[in-house]
This record gives sequence, C-alpha cells and structure tokens, in this order.
Amino acid sequence: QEKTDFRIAWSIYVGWMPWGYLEESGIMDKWAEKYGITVEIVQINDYVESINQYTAGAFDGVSATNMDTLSIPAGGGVDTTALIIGDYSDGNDAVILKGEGTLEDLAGKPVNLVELSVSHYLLARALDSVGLAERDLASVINTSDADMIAAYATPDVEAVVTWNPLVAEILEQPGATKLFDSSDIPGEIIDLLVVNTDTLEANPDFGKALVGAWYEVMGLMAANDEAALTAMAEASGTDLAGYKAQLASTAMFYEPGAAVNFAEDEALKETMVNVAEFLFDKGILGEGAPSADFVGVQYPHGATTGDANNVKFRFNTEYMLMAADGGL
Amino acid sequence: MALRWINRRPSRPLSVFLALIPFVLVITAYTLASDARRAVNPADKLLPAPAQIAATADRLLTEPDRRSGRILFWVDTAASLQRIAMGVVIAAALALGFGLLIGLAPTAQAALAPFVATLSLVPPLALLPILFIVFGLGEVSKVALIAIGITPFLIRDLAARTAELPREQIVKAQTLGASSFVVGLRVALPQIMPRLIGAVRLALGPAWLFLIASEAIASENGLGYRIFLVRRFLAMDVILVYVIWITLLAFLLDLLLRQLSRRLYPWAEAGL
Amino acid sequence: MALRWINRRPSRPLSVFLALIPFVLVITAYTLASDARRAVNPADKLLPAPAQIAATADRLLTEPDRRSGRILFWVDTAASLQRIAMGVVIAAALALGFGLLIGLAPTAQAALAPFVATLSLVPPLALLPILFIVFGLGEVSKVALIAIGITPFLIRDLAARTAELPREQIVKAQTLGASSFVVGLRVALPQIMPRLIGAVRLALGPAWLFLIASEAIASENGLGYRIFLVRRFLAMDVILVYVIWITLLAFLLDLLLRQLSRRLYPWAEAGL
Amino acid sequence: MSFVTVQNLFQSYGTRPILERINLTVEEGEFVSIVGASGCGKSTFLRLLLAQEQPSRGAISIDGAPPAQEPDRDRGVVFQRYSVFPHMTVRDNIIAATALNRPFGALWGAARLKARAEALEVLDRIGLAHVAGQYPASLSGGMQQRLAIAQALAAKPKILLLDEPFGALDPGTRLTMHDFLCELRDETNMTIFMVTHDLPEGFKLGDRVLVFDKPRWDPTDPEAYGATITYDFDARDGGIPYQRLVEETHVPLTL
Amino acid sequence: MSFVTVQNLFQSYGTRPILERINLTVEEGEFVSIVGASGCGKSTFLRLLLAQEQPSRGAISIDGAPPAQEPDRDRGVVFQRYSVFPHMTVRDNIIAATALNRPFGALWGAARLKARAEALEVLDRIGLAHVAGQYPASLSGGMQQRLAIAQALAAKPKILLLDEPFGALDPGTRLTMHDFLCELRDETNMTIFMVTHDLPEGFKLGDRVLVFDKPRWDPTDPEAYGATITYDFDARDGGIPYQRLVEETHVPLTL
Ligand SMILES: Nc1ncnc2c1ncn2[C@@H]1O[C@H](COP(=O)(O)OP(=O)(O)OP(=O)(O)O)[C@@H](O)[C@H]1O
Ligand SMILES: Nc1ncnc2c1ncn2[C@@H]1O[C@H](COP(=O)(O)OP(=O)(O)OP(=O)(O)O)[C@@H](O)[C@H]1O
Ligand SMILES: [Mg+2]
Ligand SMILES: [Mg+2]
Repeated sequence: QEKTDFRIAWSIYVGWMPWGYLEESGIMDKWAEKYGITVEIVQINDYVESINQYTAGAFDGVSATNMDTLSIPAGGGVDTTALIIGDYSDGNDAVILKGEGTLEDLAGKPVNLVELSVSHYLLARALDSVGLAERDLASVINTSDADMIAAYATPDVEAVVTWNPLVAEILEQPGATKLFDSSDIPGEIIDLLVVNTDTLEANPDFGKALVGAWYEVMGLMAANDEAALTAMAEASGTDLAGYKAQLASTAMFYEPGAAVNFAEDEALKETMVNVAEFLFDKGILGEGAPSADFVGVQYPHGATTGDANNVKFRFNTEYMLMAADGGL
Repeated sequence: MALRWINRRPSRPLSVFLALIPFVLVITAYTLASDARRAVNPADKLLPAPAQIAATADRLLTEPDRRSGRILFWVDTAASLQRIAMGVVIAAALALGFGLLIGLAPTAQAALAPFVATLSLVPPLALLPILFIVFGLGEVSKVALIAIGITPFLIRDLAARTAELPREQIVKAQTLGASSFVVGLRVALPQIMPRLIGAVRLALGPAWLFLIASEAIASENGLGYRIFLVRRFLAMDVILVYVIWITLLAFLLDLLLRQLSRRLYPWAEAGL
Repeated sequence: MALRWINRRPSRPLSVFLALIPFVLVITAYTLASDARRAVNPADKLLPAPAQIAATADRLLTEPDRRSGRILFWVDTAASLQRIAMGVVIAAALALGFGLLIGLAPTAQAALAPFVATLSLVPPLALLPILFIVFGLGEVSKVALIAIGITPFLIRDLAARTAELPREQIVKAQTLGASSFVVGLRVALPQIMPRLIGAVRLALGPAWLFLIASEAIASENGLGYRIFLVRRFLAMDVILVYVIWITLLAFLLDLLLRQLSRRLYPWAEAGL
Repeated sequence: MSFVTVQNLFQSYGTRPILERINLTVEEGEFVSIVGASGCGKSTFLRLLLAQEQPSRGAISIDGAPPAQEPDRDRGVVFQRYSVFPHMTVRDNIIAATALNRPFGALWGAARLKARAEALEVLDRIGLAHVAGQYPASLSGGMQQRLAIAQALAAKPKILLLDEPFGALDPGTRLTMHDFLCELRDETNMTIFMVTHDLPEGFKLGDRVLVFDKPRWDPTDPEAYGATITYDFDARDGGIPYQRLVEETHVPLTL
Repeated sequence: MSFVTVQNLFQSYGTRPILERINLTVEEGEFVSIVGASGCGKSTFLRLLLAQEQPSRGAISIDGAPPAQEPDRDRGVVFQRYSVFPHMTVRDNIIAATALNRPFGALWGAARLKARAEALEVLDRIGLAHVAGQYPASLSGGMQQRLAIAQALAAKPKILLLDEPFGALDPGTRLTMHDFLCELRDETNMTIFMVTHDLPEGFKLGDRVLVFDKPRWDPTDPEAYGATITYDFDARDGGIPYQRLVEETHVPLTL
C-alpha cells in the first residue's frame, strides 16, 4: 500500500554509523523531500530488538546482517529485500583466546559469545576450518555483548567470540590472542539495510530516497570527510582514530557498483546456503522448518536458492544500479 | 431499594464466574489480535495462535534436544529453580541473622541499620561487572545477584518485625533468666519465622527479576536464558510458554510457602 | 554484672560513630582492592581509584557534551526521573481506583482479585518484546513497563488496606447516609492515601529496576541507558558515578515521599 | 402500634444458631439496656437492628416502615472504637453527619457555611469547641466517644444504637459520659438501645434492661442453641429493678 | 531489715518528672495493691521495681541485694497482655520458666523429662492440664492470665509484679481469677505488687493499698510535677480500710 511516512531502525555498529549521520546531518531529510516523503531514522540500543521490531511491523526497514535477516524476518514470513549492501566484515568479528594457542586448543574449553549471532556462525566456520565441531568444546556460554569485556576479565572465561569495538578493546588486554577473524571468511558476514518487500514495491520512492542518501554519505566517507567521520566516531563512542581503525577491518562498499558486483557474485549463493544450513542446524530457521532449504533466497536476475515457492529474502540491486548510473 | 454495591455480596457460583471473566477477556483479546495479525502474514511470529502455543508447549515438554538428548524445558526449569532456591535461602539466612541482631540489640541497630537502608537503595543490576569479578561468571554470580538483590529488603523487614515484638515478652523472658542469646533464639527467632516466610513470599517477585536478568547476561541454561535466546528469532510461542510456566512456578512457590507457614506455625494463624 | 546486650543502649555520639563504621569499611575495602588491581595493571578499568571516580564525576557533572552541547548527566537524570515519575503516577492512579474498588465492593473483589494476583506473578521483563510492539519504542513503552511492573503490587496492597479499614467506620458512614461512592470518596480514599505513599515507597525499588532494564533496550538517554552504553567499554568510573547518583536519587525520592506523607496526613502519624 | 417491633427473630452463622425466638416491642423514647454473657449475641442483635445483617428468620420494623435492607440515616450507631473518622478534624466529623448524605459527600457554598456554624454550636454544647480543629487521635478516649455520640445524633436518627460505648473508658470518665448521655436524652427523647457489660450502668441509664441468655442448654454441645431474651427488667424507678421473668433459664434439655 | 526498700525514688522522662520522692518498705509476704489515676506513673513504678528502667535518683533494694541493673529471676512479672509466649504450647510456657535460664534456652535428657512432669503437675493444679498441648491463642483471656501467673511463679521469684493483670477480663472471670490468686498466695506466701484500676479489687486482694497521685499541682502546667504515694491504706482486716494519710493531696502551689 502506498504511503508517504516511513521509519527505519538502526543500531550502533561500525558499518551502520552512516545512518546516524544521515539523520543528524539532514541529508536523509533532503533526499526524502526530493521524493515527497518523510523518513525517520531511529537508533535502537539493542540490535536484536531492532530486528524484532521490524519483523513485527513497527518499522519499514532495519540495519541487519545477512544471517539475522534470514532467520528473523525471512524465517518469520516477512518478505524482506536487501536494499543496500553496505559492507562485509573483514576482521571486525574475531575468535579470541586468553593466552597463547591456536584454534585446535579450543577443544575442551568453554567459549563465551552471543549465541545464535554472527559470532556463533564465525565460531562454527572457524572450528570447521580445523576439523572441529561445536560438540568438541566444553560448552558455549551465551554472554550479552554489553558484558563481554567484563566477562573476559573474569578468570572463568577462556575464549570469546565477539565483534568490534569489543574486539579492539579485548585485544588490548595483555595476553589476548586472536585465533580467527572474519577476514578469514571474507564476504560471509554481510551488513545490509533491509526493507519490507511489499512496502518497497508499493513505494519505489522510499527505496530511491534511502539509496540516494546513503551513497551521498558514502561519497563523503570515501573522500575522507573529517566532519562526517568525526561525527560517526563520536556517535559510536570512540574518536576519529579509533573509528578509522574499525573501518580498516570493514570492507565498505563506497561505490554502488562494487556492491552490485558483490551481489551478483556466485559466492553469495554459497554463503547464503552455508548460513541457512547453520541456522537450520541450530533449529532457528522458522517454526517447523523441515530442512535448510525451507526459506527461499532470491538473487539478482531471478536465481534462487532454497525453496523457490517460499522466497522471503531478496537481494535487489535495482536501486543500487540506479545510484551507480546516477539515476537518482 | 437496591442495595449499595459495597453491601452486595455475590453468591459462591457467581464469584467463580466473575473471577473467570477477566481471564476470558484477555484470552479472547489475544486470540483476536493474533488472528488479525496472521490474516496479514500467516507466518507471523509475534502473536502466535493459541493452538500453536499449545503445540509448542507439547514439543518443549516432551521432545528431547537434538544435541544433548535431554528435554531442555526441564533442564532450564531445574537450573533456574536451583539458582532461585539458593539465592533465596542465602538471603533468608543472612536476613534472619542480621534482622534479629538489628531488631534486638540497640547497638547493632545503631551500627547497621543506616548501612542496610543505603544498600537497599543501590541498584544491583548496575553493579554487575563488579559482581562478575568477585563471584566469577558461573552459578555463583547468579545466586549472588539474587541474594544481593533481596537481602537488604529482607533484613529491613525482619528487623522491623523483631523490633515490633511486644516489649512485654522480652522482659518476661528476662525475668525467667534468659540471656540475650536465649531471648534471640527462643523468643524472637521462632516468632519471626512465619514473618520470614511472608517476607520471602514478597521478595520472590524481585528474585525472579534478578534471576531472569542474570541468566540473560551469561548462562548456558535456565528459564531466563531461554527467553532471551529465543528472542533472537522472535519465537514468541516459546517465550509465551516459558512466561506462563514462570507464572505458574511463581504461583506454586507462593502456595508452597503459604502452606509451609500454616503447617509449621499454627499459632501464628490462630492469633489472627 | 555486665548488662545483657539487648539492654545496652549506645549514647547518641556513639551511635553516629557506629553508623559510620560499615561505610568506612566498605570504602576502605574498595580502595585496597582498587590499589591491588592497579598495582598489577595500572590501566585497570574495573575498580578505578576513588580519586579517579571523583575526577570523572566532576567531568560528567560540568562538561557539556561536544555533540549536543548539553551536559549529558543532567539530560539523563531529567529523562529518567520523568519516566519514573510518569510510570509511578500512572501506576498509583490505577492502583488507587482498582484498590478501592476491590477493597470495598465484594463483587469487584470476586471479579478482579484473582486476576490481579495472577498478573502480579507474570515477569514483565519477559514480555518486553510485546510491550514494545503495543506501546512503540518511544517514551510510552518505558513508562508502560514501569507502570505494568508495579501496578499489580500496588493494587493488591491498597485493596488489602482498604479491606482492613475498620468495618465500624464504613457502617457509621452508611448510617450518616453515605452512598457507596461517598464511602469510597470521603471515608476510604483519604484514609488509604498515606498508605498509597507508603506502598509507592516500597515499589520505587522495582520501579528503578524496570527503568534501567527498559532504558537499556531502546533509548537515547537516561541513567540506565548511559550505564548500559558504557558497560560495553567497562568504564566503571562512569558506572560508579551513576550508581552513586541513582542511590542518592532513590534516597531523596524516599525522603520526599515520607515528608509529603507527614505533611499531608498528620492524623495518620498521630495515631501511631 | 409500638415504635420498634421485633418479631420472632432468629439468626445463625452457618449452622450455628446465635439468636432464637426474639420478640420485642419498644415505645418511642425508651432507653433499652442490653446485658448478657460475652459472645451471647448482643452485638449480633444490634447489627440486626442496624440492618447491617439480615436475620435468618423474623423481621424488625421501625416506626412502621418495612424492614431495612442496609444501614441508613434512620439508625444512628456508636461502637466501642472506630466510631469517628480519624482523617477528619473534630469539626468535620460533625459536619460529616450532614455532608456524607450529599451526592459527593461534601457541602458547598451557603450550605457549607451553615453546617460549619451548626457544627460549632454542637461542639460548644458538648464541650469540644476548643479542639474543633484537632484530629480525633489527639483526643482522650472519653472525648472521642462524646464526639461519636454527637455525630450520630447530628444525623437525627430514629433510633440510636450503642455497643459498649464506654467499654474502653476508665471509671471516672465513664461517670462523666453517663451524665452527658442523660443530658442528651433529656434534650432529644431519643429511642436508644445500649449494649453494656456493666450491669449497674445498664440499670442506671436504661428504662428497661434486657438480659440475653441461652434458655436451652445441651451439656454435650454448648453451641447447639442460640440465646434469647431471658429477663426484661423495668428499670425506670431510679434503677430499682422490677423483675419480670420472661422465660425459664438453664432448663436441662429433656431428650 | 525489711524485704523491699525504696529510698527517695525519682523518675523523669526527658525533662518531665513522672515520679517524685517515693519511699517505701515492704515486708516479705506482703501483698501491695497500687491504684491511681491513668497516666500517673503506676506502670513506671513497676518497671523500676522490675529493673527494666533505672531511676533518675534513689534506689530500690530487694532482700538486701544491691540495686539490679536489668530484669532477672528475682522478679516475676505478669502484664495485662502478651505475658505468655504465643509460639509455645501451654506446657512449654511453663517449662520455659526453667529452660530459658539455660545456656541455649532448652533442656535435654533427664532434666527435660523432669521439667515436663513438673509442668504437668503445675497445669493440673491450675486447671489447665486439659489444654497442655494447645497454643495460648486458643485459650480464653482468663486462662491465658492464669497461665502467665503460673509461669512467673514457676521461676520462684522473690517478688511478683502484676500490672493490671485482670484489666482485660470480664467481671465474672475476674472473680474466678481473684480466688485463683488468693489460693496461690496462701500456698507460696509470695511478696506481690499489683497495679489495678479497680479500687475494690485492690482492697480485696491487698494487705496494703498505695495511692499514687500528684501532691503538688501547678494549674498552668499540669505536667510540672510528678506523682508520689499520697495514701497508704492498711487493708488487712477483710478489706476494711485503715486510713493513714501520708501526704496532703492537691495542695495548690504557693509561688
Ligand atoms: N460474622 C460472623 N460469622 C460467624 N460467627 C460470628 C460472626 N459474628 C459473630 N459471630 C459469633 O457469634 C457469637 C455472638 O457474637 P456477638 O459479637 O454478637 O457477641 P456479644 O454478645 O456481642 O459478645 P461480646 O460481649 O464479647 O461483645 C460469637 O460466638 C461470635 O463468635
Ligand atoms: N518511655 C517513656 N518515655 C516517655 N514518657 C513515658 C514513657 N513511659 C511512660 N511515659 C509517660 O509517663 C507517664 C506515666 O506512664 P505510666 O505508664 O507509668 O502510667 P500508668 O499510671 O501506668 O497509667 P495507666 O493506668 O494508663 O496504665 C505517662 O504520661 C506516659 O505518657
Ligand atoms: Mg459485642
Ligand atoms: Mg499502666
């Protein structure tokens, strides 16, 4: 159904800081005005809550990873489109051991992480790479990201999997060893802006405004605009240097064309199949999902993986192409 | 002339019927809201249909977990009950000791009452990082959070009740030769035991809160853990089953304590 | 013969001295622990030195935020106090209405008491996702969590107090021609007002818990939000300043309510 | 026809009978004292007169009106305790006798000023004018009961019910209260029922003294029967009792 | 030397004097009734005898011992209420008189059996054997006070202090309790101090009746002076008072 007022939610993470800047700087309003709509950008502390709210219909779009999009909105029957591929994690997520050691040493140890999050996925991939599995660990202990640093400081904790800026903070502690990070599986942890497919179809202007505004800020970032970067740094609770360090482990798609190429790459299909299998294995791919193929994912040019009759997650490059062509 | 409504007493069957009304209303409202949402998106997760909640409950209560082979529902329940029981028992023991001391000994009252009053105002949730360092990240810290959360309240309540014991009884005990210790042990302690149970019943609400909060932060099992974990994929059917179960458990615990008090301290009831 | 310790009363100055002891002990223990940790790791963040806490407090209380130009400490305080005040006022108003109704009218008691008792056992934290959907993510949901969290307790307390009013007074009012409504308005309401204040004082502890929990999930400011935010960086100096401040605020609120009760309801004190 | 008529009244709680076969007629202006052992049902009888409870059988009628279903302004009452409102000042307690009868339980404008003036007059007459602005808790027990009686009378009831009104007072205050009550009675010629534990008090104040007791008695089950009026003394002649046996007392049960 | 000696006793709370210049000697076995207006300090005097409070001036000595600092087994006491332990059965309340004196407040083995047997004997004598296993709350007020007195006597105190022991009982029960107390007295020849509001009771039971009152009186400040013993009646001859004026009462203050 057509409408003119839209709300999207975002939470603090290095690759999503531009959303805060978009709202603050007025760039979003400018683009919304251009298309005769309004877009409210709301920051939410709790990442999972922001996706839940989107899934429940309180928002028209949300910043999320590919994995969480598949499990929560898509798995929950909300047809969702990845409108913008912002970046992929290239070291922002890491497996960290207290003391010296290698991945093999994780066997028999407890690992603290946010269960069922991308950290969990990273751990699974890391263990996989050395022929281990989760059952070889002593245990996986669900630990709130807010308390990860405090948890790491206790003697009980031997290894953690987490993301930036927590990774940077923990690695500063004496004796912390990074065993594995997302640069070892490049392109598998993807940060997106996803929107409701029906809303987007009924209101293409909504997509155009978002994409147009986003790539204006990408331009500023690519040009190393001090003011924009400093604002983002402060909003994420660090300083310019700290934020730049985090950006260094993030593969940002400053150019819409690069994001389109990434979406069209066959590797994306493989990643999504991996992710679906991981989610199915954890039993979180929707209620009564009979197999990992239960939810269908559609790629540019109509290719799908999973159940083609139950497509709930679509990678849509249309709008990013418009941005690349200067058509916005 | 119609009776004033303060004088109108419903009959026994009418009372039962009236008591059911609000429950039926809530369930109906939920069902309607759920139907409305599922008419839009049949896979809606937020307000699952009552039938689906029942199916989920059945699955949770009977199907063993694929990985561990155990039924997680009971594992969670056992873990949480153990934590809450330990936390409450520790808090009750501390409160009994300090409450008696503060209530009976003016010197202890002067030394401890202001401190306990201050402690009771500190928000324990905010001090979690320090708790982690002191008590580790395991069971101890969860039990400690519950105990720390409710002990100041229990101490204050029991101290007040001890101080309220009729002065006459304390004097009488002294004229029968009782030392301070014996007054505490034989006169005050047994008389505040029923009150301790009453105070624990009041404190169980906050105790559940602290349990859920601590399990949400670092845990491998427990009712609070599961609720916050499945929040990750908005499995409201699971959450609702757990919420209903927690409510039921809270009710049963309360009932148990009430019966216990009746059994153990018949003289306390008879006096009312 | 030395006096029994239950008969030994400390002098006024000794009382003050005794009251200070536990505070001094805790501060000393903290300082020692902090020194020990910083001897190992000078950059230790977990237990900052008291001097550093003071410096942080100074900074938080005086330096405006660079982005907004406002002093966040006061922004947070104002936001949180407003939320807690609104939540408590709404809860108190609901509790007053339902408490009076349940306490006075046997029919309302039959219809509502079991439902309220059940509600008071439901853990509101577990229902957060539903609350956010129903009330949105703005101020309303935070106020609602506080109100939902404490209203059942308040209703039960006030209903019990209303039912405890001497039957004689209710009868007397009727012989003076009072309708049910007038009995509620002129006899019961004024007499449970001081009790309402007392119950609110008890409920403030849980109210803070709910405030902190809700601010942690969706907020842009507030004391709980700030604590949650800096917890990620283990900025214990900031957390401790906020914890001390919350404790102080809780104390001041409690004092305020107590004084208010004294002022407004002198007859209630005189009777004790 | 007489002013108060009680016809064949029975009251039981659950299966336990408390009062049995009570018949009584009282003329307007009579002062009826009621005595009897503790727990025999004196207060229960007063509650029935008050229409706070409904009898299991029988009926009470006042001034020819049909039996009341609940307390109303026809019936004034003073209990041993809790008879005044602790949250109202002494003056407001008197005003309440008028105000509580209004839709919102309060008076406005001229009615209010009038009620205040009248209340002060009443307080003056009962010697409480100097504490008009104080709360009842700061008054002695005797002053509180005086206030309670004045409050009940201010509503101009048809009958006044007193349940051990002086039971909690010390002997000296009690005597002062007797004088106070006698004065008020002379003024108003009110019909009064007073329950008391103190026989001399009952005879001193009452025109009639009713004794409640169990006329039938089952030694194996003392609670099998209820109490009724076993004696009805005429106490008018300065308190010298004229005895009239109504029913034989403590007759052993013949099975 | 006399058994109880009270020498020039003063007591004030804050700056407010309650008792003044009290001198008294009591022989062993005497029964002293104490009467006086409400609030005049009778209970305060009893608390001083009990050593629950220390006097502002003066001293109390019993059987030649130095003044006590706190209550002990030399002083038995029965209050109007709360004198028995509600959480102990009737039997345990009697046993407590022995047990509470032990380090842990309990008896074991042979001592315990002996105490139980003795307690049952006591209960038999006071007519409470049939409720030995019940809690006090299920007893009538009279039975509770009987138990309280027996409990106090079971500790074999040198003096027994009674503060309006029958104040909460109804007249009938009161009379029974008088007989009970007289019997016990004949058996034990105990030295007893009893505060009462009921003058006839004081004269009936006591060998002496002390009246507490304020001998000096400042009309502008009724609380300026404390009370003392204004009359000391000899009440031995079957209760016919032999009056002995100790101090002039209500003398207007000469400034
Ligand atoms: N609402 C009630 N339900 C059941 N039993 C009751 C109720 N009210 C009174 N009783 C019982 O009825 C009996 C008579 O009670 P009532 O209060 O009328 O006695 P009373 O003569 O006024 O005694 P007292 O002199 O002690 O005031 C008592 O045994 C009491 O326990
Ligand atoms: N601990 C105390 N602190 C201050 N004042 C007290 C204290 N105890 C008693 N009083 C006051 O001392 C006076 C005497 O009290 P006390 O209890 O001895 O009187 P009483 O003669 O026993 O009266 P009653 O007959 O009412 O029992 C009273 O005015 C009382 O208010
Ligand atoms: Mg009665
Ligand atoms: Mg006294």
